[in-house]
Amino acid sequence: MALLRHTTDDVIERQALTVNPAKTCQPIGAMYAALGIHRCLPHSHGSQGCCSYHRSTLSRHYKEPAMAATSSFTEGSSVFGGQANLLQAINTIFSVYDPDVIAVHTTCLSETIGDDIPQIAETANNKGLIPEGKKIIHANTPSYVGAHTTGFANMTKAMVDYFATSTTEEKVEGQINLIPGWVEPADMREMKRIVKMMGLEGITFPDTSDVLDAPLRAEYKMYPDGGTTVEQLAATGDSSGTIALGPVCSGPAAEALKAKCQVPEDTLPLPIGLRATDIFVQHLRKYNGGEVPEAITAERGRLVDMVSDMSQYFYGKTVALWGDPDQLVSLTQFLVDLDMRPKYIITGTPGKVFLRRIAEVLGEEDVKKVVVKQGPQADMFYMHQLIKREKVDLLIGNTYGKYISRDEDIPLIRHGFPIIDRVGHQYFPTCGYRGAIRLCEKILDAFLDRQDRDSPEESFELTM
Amino acid sequence: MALLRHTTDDVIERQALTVNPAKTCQPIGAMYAALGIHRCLPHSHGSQGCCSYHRSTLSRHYKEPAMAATSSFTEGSSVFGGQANLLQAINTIFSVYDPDVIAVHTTCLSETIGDDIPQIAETANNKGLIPEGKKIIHANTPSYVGAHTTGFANMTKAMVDYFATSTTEEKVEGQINLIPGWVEPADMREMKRIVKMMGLEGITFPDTSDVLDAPLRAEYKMYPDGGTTVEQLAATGDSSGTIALGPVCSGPAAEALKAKCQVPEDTLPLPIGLRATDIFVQHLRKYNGGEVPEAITAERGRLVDMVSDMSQYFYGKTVALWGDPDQLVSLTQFLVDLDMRPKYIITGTPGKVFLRRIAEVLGEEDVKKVVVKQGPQADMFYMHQLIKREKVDLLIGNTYGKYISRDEDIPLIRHGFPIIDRVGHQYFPTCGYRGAIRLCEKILDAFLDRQDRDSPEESFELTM
Amino acid sequence: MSTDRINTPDLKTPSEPFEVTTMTAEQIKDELTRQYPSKVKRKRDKQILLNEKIEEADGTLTLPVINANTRTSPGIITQRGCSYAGCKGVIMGPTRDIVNITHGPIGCGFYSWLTRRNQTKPPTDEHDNFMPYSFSTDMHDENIIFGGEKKLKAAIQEAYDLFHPKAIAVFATCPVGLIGDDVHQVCREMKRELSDCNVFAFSCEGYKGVSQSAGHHIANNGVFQHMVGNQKTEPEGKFKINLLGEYNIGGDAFVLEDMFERCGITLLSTFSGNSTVEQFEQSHWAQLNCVMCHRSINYVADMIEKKYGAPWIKVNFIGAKATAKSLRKIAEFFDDAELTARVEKVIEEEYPAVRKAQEEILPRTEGKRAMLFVGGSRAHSYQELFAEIGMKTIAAGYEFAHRDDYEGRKVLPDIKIDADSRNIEELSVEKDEEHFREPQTNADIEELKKGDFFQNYQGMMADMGEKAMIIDDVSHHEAEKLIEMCQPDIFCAGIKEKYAVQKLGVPCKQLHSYDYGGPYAGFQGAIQFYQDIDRMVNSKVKDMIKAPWE
Amino acid sequence: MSTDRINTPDLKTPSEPFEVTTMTAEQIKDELTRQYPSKVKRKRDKQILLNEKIEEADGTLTLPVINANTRTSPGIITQRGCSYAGCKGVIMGPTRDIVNITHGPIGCGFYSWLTRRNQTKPPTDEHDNFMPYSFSTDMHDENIIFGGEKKLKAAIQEAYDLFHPKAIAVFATCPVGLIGDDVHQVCREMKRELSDCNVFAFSCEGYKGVSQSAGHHIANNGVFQHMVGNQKTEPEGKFKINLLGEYNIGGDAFVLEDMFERCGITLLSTFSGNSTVEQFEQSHWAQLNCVMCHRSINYVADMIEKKYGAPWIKVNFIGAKATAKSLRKIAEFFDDAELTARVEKVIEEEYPAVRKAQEEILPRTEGKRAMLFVGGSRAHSYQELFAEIGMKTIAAGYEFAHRDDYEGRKVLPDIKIDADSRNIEELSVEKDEEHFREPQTNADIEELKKGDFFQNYQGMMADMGEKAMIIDDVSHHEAEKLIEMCQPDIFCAGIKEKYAVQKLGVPCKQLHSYDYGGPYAGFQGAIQFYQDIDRMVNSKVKDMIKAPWE
Repeated sequence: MALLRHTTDDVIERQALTVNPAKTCQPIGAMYAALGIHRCLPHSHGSQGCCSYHRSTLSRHYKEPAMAATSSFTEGSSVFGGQANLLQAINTIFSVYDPDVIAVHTTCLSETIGDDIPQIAETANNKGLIPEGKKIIHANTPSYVGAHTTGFANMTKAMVDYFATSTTEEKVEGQINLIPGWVEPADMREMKRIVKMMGLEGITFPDTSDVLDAPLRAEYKMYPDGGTTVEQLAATGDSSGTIALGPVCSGPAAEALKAKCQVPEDTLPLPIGLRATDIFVQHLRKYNGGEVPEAITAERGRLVDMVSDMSQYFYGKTVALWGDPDQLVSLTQFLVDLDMRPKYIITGTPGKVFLRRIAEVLGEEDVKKVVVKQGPQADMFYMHQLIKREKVDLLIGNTYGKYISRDEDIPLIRHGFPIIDRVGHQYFPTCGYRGAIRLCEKILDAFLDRQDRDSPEESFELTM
Repeated sequence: MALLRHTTDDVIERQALTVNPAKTCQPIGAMYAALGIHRCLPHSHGSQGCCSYHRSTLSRHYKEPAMAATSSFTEGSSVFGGQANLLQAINTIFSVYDPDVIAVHTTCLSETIGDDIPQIAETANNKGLIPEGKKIIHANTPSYVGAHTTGFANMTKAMVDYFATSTTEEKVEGQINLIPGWVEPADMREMKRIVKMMGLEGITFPDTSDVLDAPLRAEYKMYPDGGTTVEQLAATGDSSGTIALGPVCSGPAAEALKAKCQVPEDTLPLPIGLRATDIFVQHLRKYNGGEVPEAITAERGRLVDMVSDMSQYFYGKTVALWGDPDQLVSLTQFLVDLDMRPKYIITGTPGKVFLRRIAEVLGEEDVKKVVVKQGPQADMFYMHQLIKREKVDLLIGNTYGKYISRDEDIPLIRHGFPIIDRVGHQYFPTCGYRGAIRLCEKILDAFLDRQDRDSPEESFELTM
Repeated sequence: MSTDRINTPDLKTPSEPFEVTTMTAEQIKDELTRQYPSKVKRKRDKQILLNEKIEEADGTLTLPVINANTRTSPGIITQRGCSYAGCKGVIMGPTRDIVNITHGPIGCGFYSWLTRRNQTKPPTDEHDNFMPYSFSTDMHDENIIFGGEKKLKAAIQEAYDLFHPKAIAVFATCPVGLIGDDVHQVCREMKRELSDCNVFAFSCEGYKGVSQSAGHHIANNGVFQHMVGNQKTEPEGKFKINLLGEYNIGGDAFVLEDMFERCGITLLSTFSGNSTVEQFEQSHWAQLNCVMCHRSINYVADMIEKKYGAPWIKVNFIGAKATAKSLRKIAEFFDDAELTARVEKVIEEEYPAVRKAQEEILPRTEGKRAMLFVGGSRAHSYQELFAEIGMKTIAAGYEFAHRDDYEGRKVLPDIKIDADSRNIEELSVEKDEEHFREPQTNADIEELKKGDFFQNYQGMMADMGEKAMIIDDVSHHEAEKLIEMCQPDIFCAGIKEKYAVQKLGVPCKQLHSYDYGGPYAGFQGAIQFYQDIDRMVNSKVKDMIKAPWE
Repeated sequence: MSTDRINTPDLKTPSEPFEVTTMTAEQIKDELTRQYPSKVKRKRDKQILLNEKIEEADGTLTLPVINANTRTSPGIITQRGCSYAGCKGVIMGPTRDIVNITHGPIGCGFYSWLTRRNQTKPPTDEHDNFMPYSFSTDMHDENIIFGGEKKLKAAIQEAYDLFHPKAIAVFATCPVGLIGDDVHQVCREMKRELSDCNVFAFSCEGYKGVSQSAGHHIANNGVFQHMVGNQKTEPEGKFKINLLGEYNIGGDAFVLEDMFERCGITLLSTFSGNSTVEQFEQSHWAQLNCVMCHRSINYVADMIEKKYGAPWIKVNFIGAKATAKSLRKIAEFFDDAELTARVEKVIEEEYPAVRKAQEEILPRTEGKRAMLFVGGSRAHSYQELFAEIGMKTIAAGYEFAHRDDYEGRKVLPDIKIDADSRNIEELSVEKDEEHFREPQTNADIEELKKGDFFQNYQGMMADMGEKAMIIDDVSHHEAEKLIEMCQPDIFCAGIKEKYAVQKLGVPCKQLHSYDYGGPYAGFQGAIQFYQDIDRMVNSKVKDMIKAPWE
């Protein structure tokens, strides 16, 4: 039997149909980013369903409330435009939910209609619907452009556009901006820890740690303790530099900040794996006088130690991976460093730059042996077809990979978004050196579990 | 087929034969404890094989060098006693390996002979074999008494006996002693982190963090950066109090310190799981004015959150667990708190107190439904026989459980000593609230992986 | 009637009034809406009621009027989804052999991919099952600008070439309506072109109607138009029924299928749990339609009755007692001694285990208090299950129901359709002269018609306790306040509410997804539910929430 | 001899002198022992040699004398284990159908439990396999004080009652000898009592001898006394051999078993990889004994020859070339055309893959440098494998070998037994008049005897490069210094050394456990080894060790 019984190895060229996508749409990214502002309520300007779907997906992934409001478009709004809905929403939201910020993102509907959010916000302001000190920000996130990653990037950039302010000529020494990109709360916490260990004052935005991994304390905080405050967002304009992790999700905000407030920026790979974390730490050295504390070097050394000790189990193993470009590039680099062989690399997020970045990581020779694909037909159906043609040892991707995992009997390491059938990703980072140790542990567990399961009895191993 | 094909459900009463032990012998515990002193070389006073076996086992578990010297007894030494060997060893060790401390433990051989270590050390001193400022300490660890845990406890106590000094009437406020017991380096690091977060100055002994999880840095440090220094051990006598985690492994040292230096002590359960960690934090409050920082309460809340979110997957699941008493008591408590059902609880470490402690944790009613056994015939063979009679959903114990796991198709969570077929235990704590989250993650992974594997196709779940 | 029918007693049907420690029901109600802007407050005041039932002299109940199925105020954090979700996700989702192509940007297709737990069990490996797949045209800006019809056509062709399905359905998402893609025309063309594949479309753009309920209606119309009646020869079976409004969440349908089989009842089709195109196509041959979720599907029952003649009854297989009652009602319709005997035998076989479970669990659950805010029928039907283990429902409401679901079908003539729902098509159905059959039963059909045997749904409020709180389209704000003030032992809702509720220390049972558990239908399902609730309301986690230093 | 025999060329047999960047070999040697106390230094100076080979006029080599098999100085961190480890762990461990009871405190039984990777493959589910079990008397203080014989007896009885094995072996640990338990007497009694179970004991207390080598001897004596010869009828097979000193680490024996079978050679027994009691009992029927690990077992070969007549040859199945050579040597012994043809056919089938692997890997491994410090034969035999992929062994030594393992059997008459080894029993063996047979072969046996065909082992040093460093019983200190000074590309040792070596950035290959890999024997094993070494010496991890800021 097979769960995906209609998937065969007969690959036909498709132009129009996407089957089992390796991406989703912009607004959910904007919503996730907005949750990383302290006391911010994301607002979906469109039909109710969008907001419901995004909240559900975020809740399934984080096992946390994901609060957001919606303009609840009806047929009328879609004919006459959503201004009335948004004005009413603003009024209700400030009355009932009292956020510091409403972060409005659009949907395919309001974009097709052509609603002008800044103009509506202006109207709201003129009508006195925005209480003193409260803010409305927005990002245009048409679902028919880019992918969920784009929406995240757009809302992150909106934070700069609306808040960043350069107050002095001199930048604040030792203060840097950290744009972590679309990673888990635990990853953001880990990056902040590293910045702090490097002796730097970091302003991290967006920051979903302590928001989407909130404790259970028998009280419900609509706005948990975490998130970047409006004051911090304003102060980003005075930082000595910006470190943007992941060009797709964090690049636009860093560039906007450079253009708006002349904050120099470095857009780096997401610090997943040893080399990408090295690059991250190296760039932090630009701001702290070059010192790397022994504790960081020791963490790095523990990672190298583990890789060295267990290298035989990594060597030569083939991997199919899918997800978002920023993650995939760093993951691929790390797998290569582990002497593993990425074989199929798939992202639904469109953008040819991805192909170039992967080629850089793999090298001219090796990239030829790998199928790398982006865009609408770079979907999980296609990847599964490739696997049917030639198997791999490991899958790395989101929960939807579990169908392929079971059908093909290939272990799956859940990474990326969404992960809705396991917990742990919220709490334990995969970024940084410690995160890389966790990734190694997961990869090893996958392979060693298989070995324990499949080895003939006479070669069942006690020690590994 | 079956790996353990001779294990049947036909339990016969045994008096003499131990099959597949759930313990090992004292000296390895003494060796592990001694590695937790900075610049200390453990020394095995006995035959070469003991030392070789202990080092091998520790190295397999930690994937790290475990350095120790041996008196290399031959037939001659076993007739004439080991004094000459030990004297020569002391001379060679200080010349070649230059430790600050030699920590001598005995073996069944030297104990049967009756070698008097303090007297031999005295002789060495008189002969000028002990360089200025260097120390020899010892613990009697006859293999035929107690178990590996006993050896750990004895060597830990020796640290008090040899080093602890009370220099003033007044104890140092805010300085406490932390005796972590036989746990992983990562656990010791985690406990120290909690003590520090509570605003206390902790002297942790023994402390194998940064010793048995040392980084790979292309240099070999015979004595890595970690371990409790001799100065710190001396200072334990001036601390305001001692928190000893686990009565079996840490109790004797705490009592000795109380007797010798009048340091008040609390012997607590190992902080595995929520309640045991609560007790740990509660006792730390005695020394810091009662304050618990928000960050700790938040970590606790994250654990509760995870348990609450996933409780359906824990509920009612049965567990067989084996290992060391201190771990088993806290683990059992945690499993009960997760609404799981410990069913067989086995330790080779002798001592009837264990039965009472487990009964306290389970409650009068529930303990009747559980098989709890300690001592020589409380072995993994017996446990396996019980499982053959009535299956459980989960195994928690050391690597040797993998044979049962495969034969009975029951998932195994590796916990305890030794774990020689997976990595991760060195790096990620299971103590403290964060450690409990890791335990939960592992338990859930085990159950959810099974569900994904075994569910009929029509009820294969995307979301869990 | 068999005289030895097994008794299905109420273990406890609590009807005590709504009670909280320090506040009156009225005070609580006021508190819920205090913070709203006045316009919103006015609206919500018509949607939040205390269940004040007035029994008239003739024994009929007069219930407060609830303002259900109206649009949610913008800015309110609501449980509701959209028309697309109701059409593609709820109604069309559970049918395994249709390739469902979402025409729009990728999101809608992605989010509705496998998230509803409609289980399906193809009889063999060779049978189609497209449910684990997500198909989309993944519209990009150029499709929005230049129109998406060409891409849709190509996508249908590609789906056909890849899978050769029996049917392909197309779902229009928000921008599709706006840019004017004629999805129906495209489908007609492709149906013609492909010849051996039924192709049809749904104009279920997310902005249609006020909730997913609009989508249910659109979907059911489509099912009725494009599939029902296509099978021209009568299937086997002495007692043939359809089950309407059962979506096989967590395997509920499997339990019911088994139960019907053991009773000797032929289930021609389920709309749409574990369903197939073939089932829909033959469904008009049923003698009786049994409606589970009144909200999502009652119009299909009406249309079938009008066109083909089979009458419909309301059934409920949530709750052991309700299950027994519903089975007996079906037997009563057919009025066949053998059938009645078999139904009683099944009840007799199943009920002892139910009672045993109730008796074991009741001491731990009795008197505990539940709140249910979900769906268009579950918030009502699950109250029975709670009652069976002695639990009281102190507040309840639907997410996307209409007045009749609260107040009963007697209010149907009074319901005014507002602007937001007006554009949802009402099919005009006529009698099918060829296939129309008078009700096929031994029973005196006219006699049955006199009573409330057919088409009888009393609604939620009649069954609830005095002054229990009834809230339509509950908002997050209201739910949070309600929990804080009333401290229920369990709160039933969906994934969006779950973790917020649990942050308050109250377990939240998802009644959309069953928290990935179930089945909860029928007798075995009832036992499963008792156990799950027992686990939740008695979990040790409650005792761990407060740190000892707090 | 077949003329079309496949050629097995040396791809590269490096014999360049030991070389390091800045220091001479002599300087390095001095550096190793500089820190030792003078007495220790004096001793070590006789155990650390530069391989200065003097070729005499007659072509024979004169080698430096090494002071092997002497006790390790107390306090030295050594690789060595004990007699128990050698007896129970190494020799007796791999036999699956003996219940091996460790008589002593729990530790020894625990540590020797499954840690050596001796694989075993019972032919059916019904066959005994006790290898995954650890049996111990778990002696406690009262047993030490009052004696443990009673407990041992009870333990044997319990083992018998539980498992009904063919044989039970008892291993004495350190305190047993001291307290005077007569394990042999207990076993004799129990053997009598149980009647259908062979029960015997080993006085392998850990303090016996200077290393595990003593234990090998004790074990082999026991095997010879208690099992060899018990099978009184001759087994089938035209060309019957025993393989001595092969312990089936990582499945090596499986590869060899398969190879022999394909050659038409009957392997009567392996001492003791994948072995059984039955194999040992019939082993005296072999026509030829083939010795793999000379160190651990050459005396068994001697004893069998003396008692039963079969001669022995040294073989080596580590390395493809050595494997071919050893197979041909066996064929040469039997001198049978068909056998020779089959041997050549097997070589012909296997060698192309070997050569292909060599050619592929050699460019990546050529010129790289290895150090081997392990075992009593592996440090020698694995040099061949390294040479086959162009790698040089620049330093090597054994953990528990004797002089003959370094210098060759010609020094046997000169070896002095010191006090530490004197008490290891040398069995006095006599010709078994009933079963003794002259060598069973077509070959001219007298001719063969004239050359170095039989009993020929030249030792490690003859094969090593000039001035290569030879170190017996290397200490941790020396190993560390050596690595720091010479920066080899790979270091071969055991688990105790592995992680210290790797901390220095040099990969360490375990040659006891094969790092849980293998098999490495025979042709397929050679390929596996090439690949594993390629992986290790070319791993990317090397490039990651230094942080960019270091």
